Amino acid sequence: MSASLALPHRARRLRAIPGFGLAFGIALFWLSAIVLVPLLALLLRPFELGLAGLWASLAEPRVAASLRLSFGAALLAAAIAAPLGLLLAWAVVRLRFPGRAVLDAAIDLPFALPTAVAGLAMTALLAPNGWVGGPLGEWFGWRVAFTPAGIVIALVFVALPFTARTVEPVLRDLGRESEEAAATLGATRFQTLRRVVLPALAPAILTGFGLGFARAVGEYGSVIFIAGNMPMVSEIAPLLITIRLEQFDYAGAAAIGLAMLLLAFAVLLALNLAQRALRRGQG
Amino acid sequence: MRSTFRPGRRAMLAAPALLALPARAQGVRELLNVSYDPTREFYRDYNAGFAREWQAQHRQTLRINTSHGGSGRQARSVIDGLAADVVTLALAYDVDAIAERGLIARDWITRLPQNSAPYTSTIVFLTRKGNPKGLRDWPDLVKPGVAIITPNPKTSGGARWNYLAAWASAQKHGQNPEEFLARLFRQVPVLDTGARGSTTTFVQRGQGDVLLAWENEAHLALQEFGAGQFDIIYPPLSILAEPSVAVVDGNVDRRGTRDLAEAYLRGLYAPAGQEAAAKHFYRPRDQALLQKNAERFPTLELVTIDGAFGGWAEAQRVHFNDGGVFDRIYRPGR
Amino acid sequence: MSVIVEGLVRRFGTTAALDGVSLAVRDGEFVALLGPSGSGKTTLLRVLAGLEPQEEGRVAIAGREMAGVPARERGIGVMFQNYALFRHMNVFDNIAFGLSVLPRGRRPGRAELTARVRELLRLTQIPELERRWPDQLSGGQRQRVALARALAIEPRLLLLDEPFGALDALVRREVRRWLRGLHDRLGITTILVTHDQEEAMELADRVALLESGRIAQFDTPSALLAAPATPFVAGFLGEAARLEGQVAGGVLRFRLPGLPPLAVALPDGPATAFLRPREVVAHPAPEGPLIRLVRATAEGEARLVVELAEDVTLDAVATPHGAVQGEWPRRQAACRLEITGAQVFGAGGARGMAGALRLAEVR
Amino acid sequence: MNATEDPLWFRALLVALAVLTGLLLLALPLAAVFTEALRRGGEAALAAILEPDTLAAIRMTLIVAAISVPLNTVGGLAAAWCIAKHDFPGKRLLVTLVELPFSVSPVISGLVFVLIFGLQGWLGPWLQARGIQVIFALPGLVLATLFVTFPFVARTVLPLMQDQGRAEEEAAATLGAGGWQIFRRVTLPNIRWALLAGVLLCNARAMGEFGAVSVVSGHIRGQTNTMPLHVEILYNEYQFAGAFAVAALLALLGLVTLAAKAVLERWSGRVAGEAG
Repeated sequence: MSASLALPHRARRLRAIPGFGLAFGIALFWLSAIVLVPLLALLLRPFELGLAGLWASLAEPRVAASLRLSFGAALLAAAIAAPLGLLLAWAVVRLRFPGRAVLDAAIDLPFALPTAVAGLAMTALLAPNGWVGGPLGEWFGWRVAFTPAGIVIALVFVALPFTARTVEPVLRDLGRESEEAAATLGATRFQTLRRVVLPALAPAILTGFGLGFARAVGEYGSVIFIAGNMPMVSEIAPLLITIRLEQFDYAGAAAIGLAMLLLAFAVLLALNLAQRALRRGQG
Repeated sequence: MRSTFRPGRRAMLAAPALLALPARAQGVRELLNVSYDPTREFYRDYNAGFAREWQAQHRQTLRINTSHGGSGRQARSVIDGLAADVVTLALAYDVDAIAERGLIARDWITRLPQNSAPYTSTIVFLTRKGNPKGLRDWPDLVKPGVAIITPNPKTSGGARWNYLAAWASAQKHGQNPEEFLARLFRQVPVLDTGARGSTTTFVQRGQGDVLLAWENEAHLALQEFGAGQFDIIYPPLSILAEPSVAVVDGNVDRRGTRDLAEAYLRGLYAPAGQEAAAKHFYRPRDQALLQKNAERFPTLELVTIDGAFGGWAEAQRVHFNDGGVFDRIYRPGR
Repeated sequence: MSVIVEGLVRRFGTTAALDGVSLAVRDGEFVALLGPSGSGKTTLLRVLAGLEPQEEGRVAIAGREMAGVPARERGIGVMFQNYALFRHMNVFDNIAFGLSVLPRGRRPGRAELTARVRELLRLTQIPELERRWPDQLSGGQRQRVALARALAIEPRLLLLDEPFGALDALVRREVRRWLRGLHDRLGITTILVTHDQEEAMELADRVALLESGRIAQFDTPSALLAAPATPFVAGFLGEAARLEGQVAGGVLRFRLPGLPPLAVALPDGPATAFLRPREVVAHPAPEGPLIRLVRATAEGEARLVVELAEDVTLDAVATPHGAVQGEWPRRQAACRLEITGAQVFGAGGARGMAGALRLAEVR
Repeated sequence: MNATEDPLWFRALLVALAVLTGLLLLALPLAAVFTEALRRGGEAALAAILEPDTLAAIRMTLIVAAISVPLNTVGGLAAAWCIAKHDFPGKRLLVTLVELPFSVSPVISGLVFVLIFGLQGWLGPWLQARGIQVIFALPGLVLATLFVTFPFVARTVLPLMQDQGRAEEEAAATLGAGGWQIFRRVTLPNIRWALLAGVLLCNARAMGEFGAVSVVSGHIRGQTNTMPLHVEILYNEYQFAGAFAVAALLALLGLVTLAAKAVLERWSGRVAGEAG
């Protein structure tokens, strides 16, 4: 496990900072043992079904519906969490008000709170007889728990720290000079925000959106209590994986897992490309 | 730097040691019973009695571990290597699934009396106090405005019994059973993954007008949440639910626990086991005991899975497998 | 300690940062690597330090081949561009670092280590800074700490990467003198990277001028100025202006009007001349190119910018003996230009010195 | 008024919105947990926590975290060190792979280990023949937790490491320091607060993971249950107060983590600020 592993062609290449071989060995071993080999199993298992079988297993309307729901809800949740995250980041970085430090710390709460606990709490709150669900139902006739809306709310909770925490450092870094420059050039405050601040933050917002989406799309613990789990309506893809597992359909379960992984990758890749285009447009 | 890390490292090593249980005494034998959700309370009672008796007879301390969860998930865990000595699951189908992988002898169902089901149950309605919607029989459930709570038959054994009971009733009333079930499931607002989840949704979250539940779950809900809030309604016809028990041959032979496992299951048929079952609202096989508790276990017409559906394998294939009737119910466009 | 570099190549992707560099530095010499940004001078320094791999060519330091020898084993003192002080260590610990990572057998004891660090603090004239943290230091102080740290390992070769970049002009001059004095005292072979020619000329025994990954010329400062080997060297040094012209019969005539012809020993054909401001003298005249800007210098002479044509200007000096003292030189006045000397390169790269044409030679 | 200052009403609106978001999305669920936990009084909550099965779950959670967090710290640091301080082919790929577990559903994270170590998987039969239990035992719980918490340390440390550049490490190398010496004496001190914050987050997630662990746990009462799984079990036993009591304990751990992280950040900020 030395540098030769990484560089088969140049056995003894000189490195500026020593210690690469050992560290790279550890990193590679750790990565392979914990991530790569397990995911390889996920990659290979579905093909036991054969390509046609794999396709049939994924083309089933319920699977398609659950994938649509999982990805749709996650995208929507990330889209809601992005402006909320921007708002929180802005408040924490730019505004001074009592309780700012508490709000700052609270942003990480969904990171630290176990997802099952979050799910239970959300359900307790949003159920038709809960603190929030009750008034919502009584006053507006809205039902949130056990509907896709409940899923989206749970996912917003999960995605929020990702969107807020990616924007925050960039905002902190941005400083006020460019805004001041814009002001001296005669821009109104709104023009400054729209044409100077927002574009500067856009890549970070996009990154946060992507991370929040990635985290939300696979979420299980906090969603399962509140989802309602109705086939074709509020059944998320991870639940379908468990359902398949319970029918002893390992390959089918892995197939959905693989599909989720690939779809998530495609979305993240698209975001990455969009971000690169965004940066290029600015550079 | 160095000085700040050291105590941390020590504390980290110390923490688990602090909580560690004392080393297990010698001569302790262990048994793992992998069961499904609603049996927790029952087996906690039964385990205590059985361990006492075993201790008295064999001078061995027993430590009986239990694992509870959805019946299907539990069967899957055993298939994947959970080292269960006995399984006590909701359906014969789940035990069959384990047997198919060679961990249990194929003829398991005949190895113990009465289809290897030492206690039975049935499916009943749990309604709000006073049964405000007037639900007496299965056809009442699909009246407009009735919200039904039942778990997902794909993930819950109990839900499959619910489903089949409804099917049998529709057949008896001369309705198209598939249409009846489609209507019924359209009135289900929440489809939990397990029987316990459904009970919580109905009782705790106040969802729905009626919960389709195991008889024992309904009684337990009354006991836990106050008898004044709910009524148990017995429909004229329901299904005989036979939760199956079996020794996991592959594991007991490896672990040397066959004697213990077999005694454990046989004990379920013994008076103590039957009484514990009755106490926890499972219908005992012992007819005398059943008569004695007639008030708790009213007589009703019960169809059997073998009689009405041609056995579990067939029922599973027709109704619950991917592409089966249950999936058709949720086809878009209906 | 001598440094020999031969045919060194280092590529980043497809661009070659070093494209066949050869250089021989003598023991105890102070050499400057001078060049515009991107010419490869820092890369060369990093290869010498062992921070970049050498892909082709060889490096030998004190006769020892350096290929495959990692930085930590080279015993070369490096002063980094922004000093790279360890921000979490105070000045003392920064300087002591090199000694404290020696193999156990050679590692000095606490008392000896303290003594050595104190000595270095004295040498670099910052004993009072011993307990300060890097971010409490001024640029000049940081530089001294960085130097003391590099000297702590008793290097046989000292590499300095733009060491004066972060200093203001006044401090710069002072620190430069001090550094050269220190070098003369310690006698450590020193290689300095800089883009500032004044710095290179003042500090170094010899200057290597780099142009896009190659050494254009390696010589003493005076030789570089007197005899630049290539048009690039001539253009880079001494703020020279570049002018195109034609040689015919030993006479160079410029393409632009207003400039007198020059005598040059080059064959006929196109040629490029590099004129330093000091070599162009403006005399008052009734007509001719106009003076656009006038700037007085501390040396008492007047520097001019003369407009030769639309958007083409040339730096020049004014004759102090104007026709009307006090009025000359002034903006918008016409002048006559005299050229006292120039570096001229012919079409093939042949170099010729040029001088003013004596009247007799004008045909 | 400053040129870049928004009008007061606008700032007040923003603050109100931010605080409202914080209250609704963040504080309310937390409040719900604690209210439910204390519904039957503090003593009932305490009794639920002191129950032997709960204690066993707490013990299991601590053991799993105590094993997986240090492992992920070492691995994460090694990866971050390679990425930030060295050049090698496939570096971008390594960065992506390190982040990969973030985008993998927890259920899948558990599933992959079942696919490998399960009796129907690649290694299951071989392991069982040798009496080695991986899933449905501690190793499985640790593996699933490792997978889920994999990116935390690397991701918290990496930006800072990249930001700090390599100059100090290169300087140390020219001064004769070896790889380990550079790492321990130059890199590590520079990132220690970020590292600690990463470790804390990693720990919080390790203790709170539900989905992945649920798949590989086997749910043996008193043996392979971690705290989040025990919450579910208690909940399913209609012991709502007990379930929320354990949940509150978990939430409390999370809050302590956050507080510690906030203090760390403030502290490191002050240290840097003082020096500068």
